[in-house]
Amino acid sequence: MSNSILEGAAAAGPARSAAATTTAATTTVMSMQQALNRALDEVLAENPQAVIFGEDCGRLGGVFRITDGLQAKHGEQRVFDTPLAESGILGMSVGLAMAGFHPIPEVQFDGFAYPAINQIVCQIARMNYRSRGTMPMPITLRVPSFGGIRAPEHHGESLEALFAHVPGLKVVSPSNPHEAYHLLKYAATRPDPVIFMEPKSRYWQKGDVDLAHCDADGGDPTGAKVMREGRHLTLVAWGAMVARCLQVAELAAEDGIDIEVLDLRWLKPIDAEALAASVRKTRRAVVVHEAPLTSGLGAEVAQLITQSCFDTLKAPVERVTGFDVPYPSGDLEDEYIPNIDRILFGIQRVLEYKRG
Amino acid sequence: MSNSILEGAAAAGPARSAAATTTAATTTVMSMQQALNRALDEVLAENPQAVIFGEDCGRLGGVFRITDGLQAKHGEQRVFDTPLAESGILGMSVGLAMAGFHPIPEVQFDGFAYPAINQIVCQIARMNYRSRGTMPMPITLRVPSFGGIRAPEHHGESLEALFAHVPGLKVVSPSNPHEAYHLLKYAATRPDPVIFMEPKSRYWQKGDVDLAHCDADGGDPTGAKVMREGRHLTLVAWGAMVARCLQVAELAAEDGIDIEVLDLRWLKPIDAEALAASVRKTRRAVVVHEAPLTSGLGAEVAQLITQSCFDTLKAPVERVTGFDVPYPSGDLEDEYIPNIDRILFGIQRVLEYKRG
Amino acid sequence: MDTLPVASGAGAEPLTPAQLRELYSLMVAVRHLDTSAIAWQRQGIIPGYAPELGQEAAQVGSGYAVDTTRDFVFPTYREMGVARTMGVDMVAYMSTHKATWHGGLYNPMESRLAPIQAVVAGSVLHAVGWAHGQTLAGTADGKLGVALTYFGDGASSQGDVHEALNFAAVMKAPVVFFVQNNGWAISVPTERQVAGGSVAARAAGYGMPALQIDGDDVVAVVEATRRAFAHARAGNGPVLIEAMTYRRGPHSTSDDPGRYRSLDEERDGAGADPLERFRQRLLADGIADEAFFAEALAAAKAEEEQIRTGIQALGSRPGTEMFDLVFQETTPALQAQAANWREESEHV
Amino acid sequence: MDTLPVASGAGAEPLTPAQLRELYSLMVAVRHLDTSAIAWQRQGIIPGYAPELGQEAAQVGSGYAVDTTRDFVFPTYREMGVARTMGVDMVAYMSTHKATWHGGLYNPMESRLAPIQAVVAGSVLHAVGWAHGQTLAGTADGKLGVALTYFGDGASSQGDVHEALNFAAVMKAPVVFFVQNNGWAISVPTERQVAGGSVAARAAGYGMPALQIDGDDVVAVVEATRRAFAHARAGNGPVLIEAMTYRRGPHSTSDDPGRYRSLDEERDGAGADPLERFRQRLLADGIADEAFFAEALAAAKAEEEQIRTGIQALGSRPGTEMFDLVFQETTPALQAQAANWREESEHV
Ligand SMILES: Cc1ncc(C[n+]2csc(CCOP(=O)(O)OP(=O)(O)O)c2C)c(N)n1
Ligand SMILES: Cc1ncc(C[n+]2csc(CCOP(=O)(O)OP(=O)(O)O)c2C)c(N)n1
Ligand SMILES: [Mg+2]
Ligand SMILES: [Mg+2]
Repeated sequence: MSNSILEGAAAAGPARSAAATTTAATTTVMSMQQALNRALDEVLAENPQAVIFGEDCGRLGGVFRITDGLQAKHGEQRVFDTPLAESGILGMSVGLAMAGFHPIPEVQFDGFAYPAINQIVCQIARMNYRSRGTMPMPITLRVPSFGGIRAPEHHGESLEALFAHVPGLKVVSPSNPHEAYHLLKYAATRPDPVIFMEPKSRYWQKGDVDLAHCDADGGDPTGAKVMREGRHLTLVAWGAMVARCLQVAELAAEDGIDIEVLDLRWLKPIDAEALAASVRKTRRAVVVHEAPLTSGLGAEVAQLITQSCFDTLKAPVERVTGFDVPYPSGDLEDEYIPNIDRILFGIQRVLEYKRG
Repeated sequence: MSNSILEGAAAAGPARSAAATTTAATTTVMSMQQALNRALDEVLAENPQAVIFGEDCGRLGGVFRITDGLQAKHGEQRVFDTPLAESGILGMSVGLAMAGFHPIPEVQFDGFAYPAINQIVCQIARMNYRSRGTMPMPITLRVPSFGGIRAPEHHGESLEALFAHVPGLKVVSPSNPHEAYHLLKYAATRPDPVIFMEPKSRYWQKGDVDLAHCDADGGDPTGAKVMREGRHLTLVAWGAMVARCLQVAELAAEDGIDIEVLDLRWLKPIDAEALAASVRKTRRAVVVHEAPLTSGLGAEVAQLITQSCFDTLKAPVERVTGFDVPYPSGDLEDEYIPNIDRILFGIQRVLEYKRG
Repeated sequence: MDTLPVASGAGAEPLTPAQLRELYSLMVAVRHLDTSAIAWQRQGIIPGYAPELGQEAAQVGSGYAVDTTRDFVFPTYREMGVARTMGVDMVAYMSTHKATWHGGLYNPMESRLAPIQAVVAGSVLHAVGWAHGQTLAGTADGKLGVALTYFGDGASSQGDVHEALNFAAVMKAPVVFFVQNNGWAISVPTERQVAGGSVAARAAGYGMPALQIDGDDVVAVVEATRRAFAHARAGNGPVLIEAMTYRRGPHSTSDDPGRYRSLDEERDGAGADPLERFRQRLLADGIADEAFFAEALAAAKAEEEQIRTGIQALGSRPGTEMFDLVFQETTPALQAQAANWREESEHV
Repeated sequence: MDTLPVASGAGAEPLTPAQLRELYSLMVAVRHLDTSAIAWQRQGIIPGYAPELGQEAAQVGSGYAVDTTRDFVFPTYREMGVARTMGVDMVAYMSTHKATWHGGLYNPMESRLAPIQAVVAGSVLHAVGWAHGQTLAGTADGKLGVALTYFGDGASSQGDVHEALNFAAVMKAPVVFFVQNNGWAISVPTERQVAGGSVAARAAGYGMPALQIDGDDVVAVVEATRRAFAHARAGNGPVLIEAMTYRRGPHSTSDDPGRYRSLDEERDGAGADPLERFRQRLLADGIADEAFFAEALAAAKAEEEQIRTGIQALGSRPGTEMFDLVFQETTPALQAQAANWREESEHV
């Protein structure tokens, strides 16, 4: 996973150029922001029906610059600003989809998806069903998500449990630039609505991106992905927590504990088989997420693991998550988001579990 | 549990009269609609700051008649109709709470809570925290909930997993008239926001109501409640599914299977101790809910049980729930809502589970 | 309240006698089907229904202006008359009231009628998005497809309506917002719902032309809607029409209007029956005679019978559709649930 | 756009020279604190800030009309000038920009200023509810407490604003909707945000009086707000004021306006500096002199220093508050989480 060889090339690299430039050397270093930007650029180039819109997406390029330069390149018809109203943005997406477009709306921050929940749950998620498959909703909703950037209130929410519970939605979250590039390109070409949750604390982290294919098998990036193999315990995570879990695994390795890190990637549908395969081997699991504990997606993951691995499990699946409290301000963020220590404590509880 | 003795009295009974009429004979037969109506009547009489409002709550008495007669009795200042806008209703509740009132808003149907989610999640649930405890939000939101009445689209939703995930909310659902009366009176006198989910398919079912106290111990109705004791397996349910689980338990008893039925009542906070106590005894559990499976509250319940009873459990906790599909129309409702057969299959899977 | 520039209303020739008779036939067909549906409900043929009694002129008149080769219509749950006027398969339409399928069994893309919408104000924004799509797609002949979206006086209180009006006006989207102000939102009268008293009056605040019209005069409705369509079609942006009418029946078959309005109030509020008004006018103008009216009614009855037969013949939908129609690309989890469901229901 | 009946504006005597000087002092204090906060951010004292440069007249002028013994104010994230004018503890207020506590550390009930609100249009409905509460509670002297709610041109697009305007007007609630139209919502200019071009123009559609005023003229702002308060206080219902101003700075310290507007555009759009305008007027009218201005600036500087010292002294909040402040009545589950957190953070 050495980035250094290509680092120089990437600095002057083609992060904002169009899709057609795939060369023999398909691996490059990008930040997640660059990878997402490039994916959108290519989607616009490849699909004339794709349109991007939202608050400040156009001229400004989005508050996180994910749509940077896209309006200038593809025109104001393809990439445009809307008035400041999230229900309006998502409601409009339904109509655009009916008119044959592939809308790629943005909600500026996770916490501002709530005003659009009615349109997302009652309309976008159900229209294919309601219309008996005659009105597909190929809508890719980008939501800068999760915490970790010391942001103002409502700028650090984790809505995956809510979205994953809604029939008719698919939900995905990338953990690094490589995943971001591929998962966004994949999501934005699907005929069904996909909520694309971008871990905003990782936007500026760089990493290798192999533009040619996402997974080793070259197939569609549809399931979970083992980011680190291990024998003693499976850490399940998504979004920004994957990198943290990889750090934890490194630390644990120093103590001779060999941890497998599974990037769930798709939060709906969840790859139950990957969970089973990993935990059948490791016999222990900890699931980590930023969202509050109660009724979080960790419960679903834990229950799926317990269902498939009940006989092999050495200890109940442990959850290390945010607390059942409003997302806090400033320094308290470090207490709220699962930190390395808390994840290690969770691992310890599982490893030390004794049947009584 | 014989209703027949008091049936006559109840027909001419005091279901809509004020609170002060408690007599020596404190048990009466009421429908859940009557019990809720009476609870609200008493709350209005006992707390001059309580106000009830929503769409068609006033003159009409609500589409389910839960507020029937309350405007005529307590006046248009205490019970009033609002314009047709759920975000408006909940947003207004925040201001009324700040002004010292105890708002008891109604959302006409579960599916129409979605337009108010922004106000519920970002404002009502957080205001006590945001204001450092200086602006409590004693708001009791009544939501006619769940399916089972062959209603039009959006009239049969189960939002408990969403609400339970939101820090700052409490969530409760009654399963029969007795619980309805007491839980509503309790909820509507709390200083914190409570989402009160009324199982609309049970509104017209009658049952004994002991007006004097809710639980045998005479304490506050704060935790879960064993509705039927049993030794072989614990069925966990809430709302309308409790009655169905009791039916199932009767059927299972014919086969010599002795089932304990636990009415969870509070969906947030969940009574983890009651779950543990029951399953420590029965060593097997099935959780039943109407909401879709994935990321439903059943996952949380199952995981809480697994955490506390990992060593005693004979089989993984089973979930019998709605499917991950939009709530269907007409006859398909019977396929979607956990029916007796599906619950029995779930029980069978648990009972027949063999460690392998 | 007529703030629509007259110039832009050009091209709308007066209705021909044949067209006027057609409008009458449509209104009779709708009236007959509507009142029959209430009877169906009483007879247990359908579990529920939301009648549009008294709104036939507003619905038939507005639906009549639609060009189904290029426009798209976004109804609520009460636009049976619009569907009928547009030529939608009425068994497929009425199936929603049989509780066969939420949204109806008709093909919305082919019918140019979006699925029946149960969320108040739910589809108003969809119309704006669809209309903006027409602008983005462009037009060879300078004539845009127009989105026609319906909502009620009650729905006008929803935030989504405001967002839709603003989006449409900012983007100059070809939308006609057609408000049927029928005086009631279930039990709440317009005066306690619509501050200021008029939905049409809101349009000016968005720089949007508006027409407040007699919604019980079918000719006035056709003419207003045509003017609005011409305006939007030419790329001049959205128009709002507020058709003043009256919900003569209950909100739905499970409503009891006696709890919130008296029969006297109903009679005063409703005014003259739009169907009878139109009949008198056709008679007075010598455009139709009793024979024609009798024929129209007979046709309406025959039609109703056919639809009823179709509705009665409708079985339940197969349970597999619950799973198969959720996505275009299904998921392993959903397939597993479907398999599980199949297994458990076959056991039984 | 002045649709507020003149009669109802009675009782607002002209501002006295002392009051005019007080207004100036407030504006200088606000300007100085505001520009200092940007410096604080650059120096790492606070992580971020949303400047109100150019909106001092609108904020000080409107806040000046508040009677903190009976009114209640609902700010956004940009009403520092209102808070200062109302006499809120400014260390407690600015603490939100230190990321000490979302909403600020001041006591909103005692300050009569709702917590700082980060959801655009989030608290507009709260104002309506609070105001309706005043109507319900009644008043002994015929004078109602008034809710003053702030929002921007961008926020005006949100559905909640429409619902609030309609609710307030239907219920005749004593609310003053104070819109600061500062030309921008982050990168989107008013002309692509507010269809029709004016938020004040929306009010007529609700039968609500409105004033569109020069928001950079502090005297005009005070007078308009007082008129609106008098109207609402007397039970005549809500009023909307649109104060035309300009966001001279970036949206926040992390914004880069160079990406969406040129310096020339900024200069043209902003017009004359409201503080300088007021200074010239006071000079011309002989109400204040250079000595007074120098004194006011010195006081502002001293004040800013004190606030900065207070902000720098602010530590982090203890983690237990995360758990203790969620509910009035805590829950076993939350207590268990708190215990777990305490244990794990003490281990470290
Ligand atoms: C968002 C939402 N809230 C509440 C309801 C319940 N409901 C159904 S129809 C109705 C009244 C609608 O009144 P109006 O818009 O005037 O239409 P009308 O029924 O008069 O045709 C209400 C409150 C709903 N369907 N959707
Ligand atoms: C519901 C919601 N959506 C988006 C945002 C992100 N956001 C913060 S401020 C802002 C622009 C607000 O513009 P305006 O209302 O004009 O107020 P101003 O910033 O000019 O004072 C946006 C889009 C938000 N805070 N809340
Ligand atoms: Mg109506
Ligand atoms: Mg602005």
